[in-house]
Amino acid sequence: MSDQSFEPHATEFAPGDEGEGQVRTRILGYVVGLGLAVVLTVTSFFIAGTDLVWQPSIPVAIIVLAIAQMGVHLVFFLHITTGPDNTNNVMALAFGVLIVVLVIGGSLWIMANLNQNMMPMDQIMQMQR
Amino acid sequence: MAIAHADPHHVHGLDFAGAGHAGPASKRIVTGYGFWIFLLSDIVMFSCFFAAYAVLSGQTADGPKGSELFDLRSVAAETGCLLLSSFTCGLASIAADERETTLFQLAMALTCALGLAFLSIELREFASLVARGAGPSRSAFLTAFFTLVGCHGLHVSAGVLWLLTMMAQVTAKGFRADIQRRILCFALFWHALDIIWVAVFSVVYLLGAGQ
Amino acid sequence: MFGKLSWSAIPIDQPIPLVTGAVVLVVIAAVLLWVVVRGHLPYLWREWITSVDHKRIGVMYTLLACVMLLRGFADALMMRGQQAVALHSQGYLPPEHYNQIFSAHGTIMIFFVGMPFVIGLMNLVVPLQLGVRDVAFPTLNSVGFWLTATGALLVNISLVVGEFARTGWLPYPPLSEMTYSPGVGVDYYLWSLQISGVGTLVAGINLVTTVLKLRTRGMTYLRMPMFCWTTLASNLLIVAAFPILTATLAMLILDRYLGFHFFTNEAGGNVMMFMNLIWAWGHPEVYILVLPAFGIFSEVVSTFSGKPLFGYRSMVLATMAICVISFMVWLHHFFTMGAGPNVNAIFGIASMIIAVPTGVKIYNWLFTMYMGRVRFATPMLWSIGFMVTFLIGGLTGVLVAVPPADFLLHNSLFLVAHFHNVIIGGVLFGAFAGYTYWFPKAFGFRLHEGLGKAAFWCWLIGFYVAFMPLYAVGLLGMTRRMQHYDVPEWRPWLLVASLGAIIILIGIVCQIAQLVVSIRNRAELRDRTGDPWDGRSLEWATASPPPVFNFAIAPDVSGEDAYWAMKQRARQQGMDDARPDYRDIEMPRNSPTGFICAFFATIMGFALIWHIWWMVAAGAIGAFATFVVFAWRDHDEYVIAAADVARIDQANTAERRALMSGAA
Amino acid sequence: MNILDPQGPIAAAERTILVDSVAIMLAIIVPTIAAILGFAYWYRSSNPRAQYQPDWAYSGRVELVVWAIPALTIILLGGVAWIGAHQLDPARPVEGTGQPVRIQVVSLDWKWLFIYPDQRVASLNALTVPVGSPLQFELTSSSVMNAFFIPQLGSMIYTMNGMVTRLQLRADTEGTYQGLSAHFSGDGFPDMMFDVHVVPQLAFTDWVGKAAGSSQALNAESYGKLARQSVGDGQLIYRLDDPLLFQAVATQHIPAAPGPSLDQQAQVSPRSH
Ligand code: HEA
Ligand code: HEA
Ligand code: CUA
Ligand SMILES: [Cu+2]
Repeated sequence: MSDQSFEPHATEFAPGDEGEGQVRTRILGYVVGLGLAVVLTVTSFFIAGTDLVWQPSIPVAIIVLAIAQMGVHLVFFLHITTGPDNTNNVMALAFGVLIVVLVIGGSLWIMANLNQNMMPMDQIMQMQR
Repeated sequence: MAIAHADPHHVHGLDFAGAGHAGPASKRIVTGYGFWIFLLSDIVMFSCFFAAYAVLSGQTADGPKGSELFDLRSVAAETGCLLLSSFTCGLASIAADERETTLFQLAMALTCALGLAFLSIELREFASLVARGAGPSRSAFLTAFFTLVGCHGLHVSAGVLWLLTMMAQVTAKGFRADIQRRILCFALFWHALDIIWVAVFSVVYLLGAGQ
Repeated sequence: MFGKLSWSAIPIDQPIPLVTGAVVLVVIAAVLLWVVVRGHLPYLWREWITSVDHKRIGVMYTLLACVMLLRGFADALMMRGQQAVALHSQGYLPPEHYNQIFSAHGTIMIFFVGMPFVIGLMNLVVPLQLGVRDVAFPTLNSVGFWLTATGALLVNISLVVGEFARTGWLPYPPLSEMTYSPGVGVDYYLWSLQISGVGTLVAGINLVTTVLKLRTRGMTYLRMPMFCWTTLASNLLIVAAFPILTATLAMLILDRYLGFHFFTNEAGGNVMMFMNLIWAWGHPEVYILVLPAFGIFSEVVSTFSGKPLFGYRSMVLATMAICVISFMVWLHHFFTMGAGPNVNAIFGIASMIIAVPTGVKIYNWLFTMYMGRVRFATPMLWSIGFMVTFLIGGLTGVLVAVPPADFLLHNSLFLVAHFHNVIIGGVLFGAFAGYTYWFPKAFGFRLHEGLGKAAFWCWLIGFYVAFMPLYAVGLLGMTRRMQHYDVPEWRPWLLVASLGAIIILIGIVCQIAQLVVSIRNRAELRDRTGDPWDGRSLEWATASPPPVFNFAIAPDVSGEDAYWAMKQRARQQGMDDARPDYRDIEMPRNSPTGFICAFFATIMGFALIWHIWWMVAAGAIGAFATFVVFAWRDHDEYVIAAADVARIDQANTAERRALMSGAA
Repeated sequence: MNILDPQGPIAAAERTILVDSVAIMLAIIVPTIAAILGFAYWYRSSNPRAQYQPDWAYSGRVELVVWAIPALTIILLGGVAWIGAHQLDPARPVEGTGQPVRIQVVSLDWKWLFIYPDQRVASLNALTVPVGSPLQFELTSSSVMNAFFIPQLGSMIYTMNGMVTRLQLRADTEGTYQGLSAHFSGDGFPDMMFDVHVVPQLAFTDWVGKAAGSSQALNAESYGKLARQSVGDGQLIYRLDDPLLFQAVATQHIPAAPGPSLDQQAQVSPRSH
């Protein structure tokens, strides 16, 4: 691929690149990221162990927090943002997320359905009890 | 709707902005992008292990359940190690961009130490589970657990190996352009492992401990 | 010391595999000997084995595919022969052998024929069509190829040492678990696919990055030739789907090697999870194969109709729609597992929806011919043959996507007929069209037309004679994978099917003859223009075969069908005589990394299959060391001086100009 | 075994859906094939009468039509699929005359075991059912996967160890039909054909009586022997000693069959036919 870079793209980023930033601001970025990540993690762990919240909401809360934290990591550590210079990276990410959602969501749906249809009789009766 | 996601020609606003497409991208962008694609495929692989875990997590075969096995304190320690290491890894990237050899080596060494600390806690956990008769062949649940968490652990180990290679390369050759590109990829890899760990501790440990 | 390996692994008592294996070995030894004696080895090493040139790698992929096609075809003939005789009898193949054959046939055809054929053509053509000098990661490209070759090698080793899987091309547990398949066959299957899967993933990443990041100036997304679009779609599917295969096979490996319980009958394992995951890969896989073929047909139909592709944008949309929807249909492979009606119906309908974009493609090719000037060269014949045949295969595909119909047809020979109908009529015809179409580009001379046409007709007729009876016998209730049967009504159809396989065989003989004859007569078939078919896209804008650097001056693109536009301009304004501004060109250096990696991978794979642990460790260390050494080298590029570029380019264009002005 | 010659309501409905779907699709596929051949022939380069428009590459109207026609066809077929999938859901009860017959099916390596829990009998490799009665199958497997399929009665379904699939059929004509395993299960797989005897209600009662008096008993012990790999065991009838045998297999209280074992391979070669 060698000299194919006739005009380096000022308009595109490699994933993970932040462009030309001041060292100070870059460090600050990681500090903020770390701070947010720690807060979210601590909240997650706290919620998992506490009796203070309504129990059935705990799994939902943990999942939501996890998604939020992944977002934080993407933005502050991997520097994937929605800026125009990052479009291609975000498109790839979106495709990846779509596949992950389809595979996990589809599998769980299918498997739940199959398992439910195929329980041996006495297990069904156990469940009705 | 779904089509729009996969259809990169939506970025053509960009392409048409100037005098059309400007030609091939620079090597740094190409390498980074290729590696990004690899990471996404790796995440798809993990998603299968997550799906397997979700399906099998109830299949304890009369063996121990997650809530009887998991020690959330050590998980918290592991998480702390990884989060900090992501930070030091970020410092290393900055140092590499600024060509600060000492700072780079220091930050990488710290990252390595944190990674190793993570691995040793994880290994201790695995060893104690096996010692308690809760090894991966005990039940489908434990099979899925060890595979998912172990696969992440293997990735971290590979990352440590890569990290050491990068330190050696910088010592031997300095911040050459190709080495800079590899550092960029390494940083992406390390941060991506963090993201997967977030999913692991949430889905496996926190949700599992509640069951 | 040698794990499970002992002399008894060699099937002395089974003459058929042993003789086949021996013949193959002798042939390989003879070829090697010939190469060494004639002193070709250094040339091969320098120019091919260590090459990182995308064109060379593309050619090697295709060659691998053709060789494996012969192996897969041998298997196919044996199956047809067995079923022709096995009424009320055991036939000539005992079950343990027959079962290996259909498993090997399916595995080889999908992984080591279909995949390398389309990846080879994409490798060869896409950088040329994009107007660039190489793919994004040339050395990795070579690694990818050699890992694929490793997988193919391992499958073929199983012929003589040990056995191959007897579990079908997708090893459903629990049959494939240690309890029910204690031999090494399934392990051969697993490790060859894991290794070649890494190779495929590498190729996928490479081509996605190439299309998205390396396009020549002015080549916007909507100016890319259709083949580049289908390449993008197909490789997006590779990077999204192959990790699923890797994970699923890894789970089966863990079950078999370490006593895990993903899919076992014991300890809560769940076999349905395997079916679910393997098809989440398996369905996208068939579109990975067929999308590039769709791209080839788009190029061929438009070239030989002398018109731009009709409805380009809607083709792009259809391609990307197929790409995404193909991830939403996988359950249609196990409608009969007992999921509820909602699940079955939704996945069935999602499967049918793919017929819409596929249909749009067919109609767009149709309207490309409309008001065109259709030349019936061989590639065009393959395309027309495809359009007709694929419609029938698509129809039966949509039919089995209707759950109640599938309740009758699942796993029947009707299904076998469906997928051969789409794979042979779609993928293989596409590969052959691409092969004849781009052969002159790769080698500088055309293939013999007469023999090509003969091959086409034999294939077309042979296909119908071989597979239409299978639809019929499927309706008579015959299931697939039957080593023998006791139902006399099936017999006549199976006899006709064998006849069809023989007609196909004649087609193959024609193809081999075509290749030999064309090489002999290459002087007459020489193409000096670089553009033998009056092509439309950039690969025809350079010499045949193209120089290493593809284009002396990176082309500048201002619309669709870039080369066609250039030719139009030249015709109107005359060739422009200004001497181009040649520059130094940097090209990646050749590297043995791929070959050495594959060498260690072969050792490791073989050792893993036979549980020879020290050898596994040795292979792993060797592979890692190769990577470090590769990463350590200082010069990964070399420079071709501007003067040399100028010399090569002038020589190439001089001939072309002379010819063009002579013709005018 | 002709699928197009159904002998029960399920198979008949499925056959109809099959034929109708093909007809719907042929209505669009046949003209398309004709157009392909026609266009290719008419616009051949040697035809001087054919028009040549080298730049004609877009037409909104044509685009609309080529997206709309397949889409409409698929909407129609999708409706067929939706209704069909629900009406012919294998687990959905079937109407019929006479008492429903419960039959528990176990696929063994490589034979079929049919247990009639209410009649307290069982049979190997031959299924006897009364004509017209709803047949309620529950199916499982002793080891690997198989698919239970009687082509002329319709709807195949998988059998898997540790799981129970459900299938409801009915046979409307007396006679003997063939059933088979439609999912590959190892070396003896092609020998998993079985006979289906559809007999009058009275004959069925007779048959049950005969089986109940059989000298062979089916219980955990004899089941254990049956579960070993073998082919060519012929057709047998049993009185059912243990009415919960099927439950024990399906819940894995009787562990999955052992698969090939060395000593057994020596004794019973699967090839003894
Ligand atoms: C290249 C390979 C390829 C391709 C392209 C396809 C294409 C399709 N396949 Fe096929 N399929 C396989 C390879 C392929 N298949 C293989 C290998 C298997 C079996 C694996 C195994 O079990 O071992 C299989 C099995 C298989 C099954 C599983 C059946 C079973 O196991 O019981 C189903 C079920 O839905 C299915 C459906 C389809 C559909 C709906 C399409 C559609 O994409 C077809 C769309 C095309 C058209 C319909 C024609 C053109 C359209 C028009 C002209 C428009 C108008 C037409 C209509 C509106 C109908 N396929
Ligand atoms: C790419 C996929 C592919 C291809 C091309 C083929 C091609 C053929 N297949 Fe295959 N087949 C499968 C994929 C494929 N098959 C799969 C996935 C299965 C399922 C396996 C399973 O059950 O698990 C299967 C199963 C299968 C069976 C089922 C057995 C059974 O279930 O009972 C049969 C039966 O006869 C069969 C026959 C044939 C025949 C006669 C051909 C012929 O068309 C053969 C054609 C010959 C060639 C393709 C080679 C010719 C070309 C060349 C040699 C190139 C020449 C050289 C140059 C260009 C220079 N196949
Ligand atoms: Cu299969 Cu439950
Ligand atoms: Cu499919």
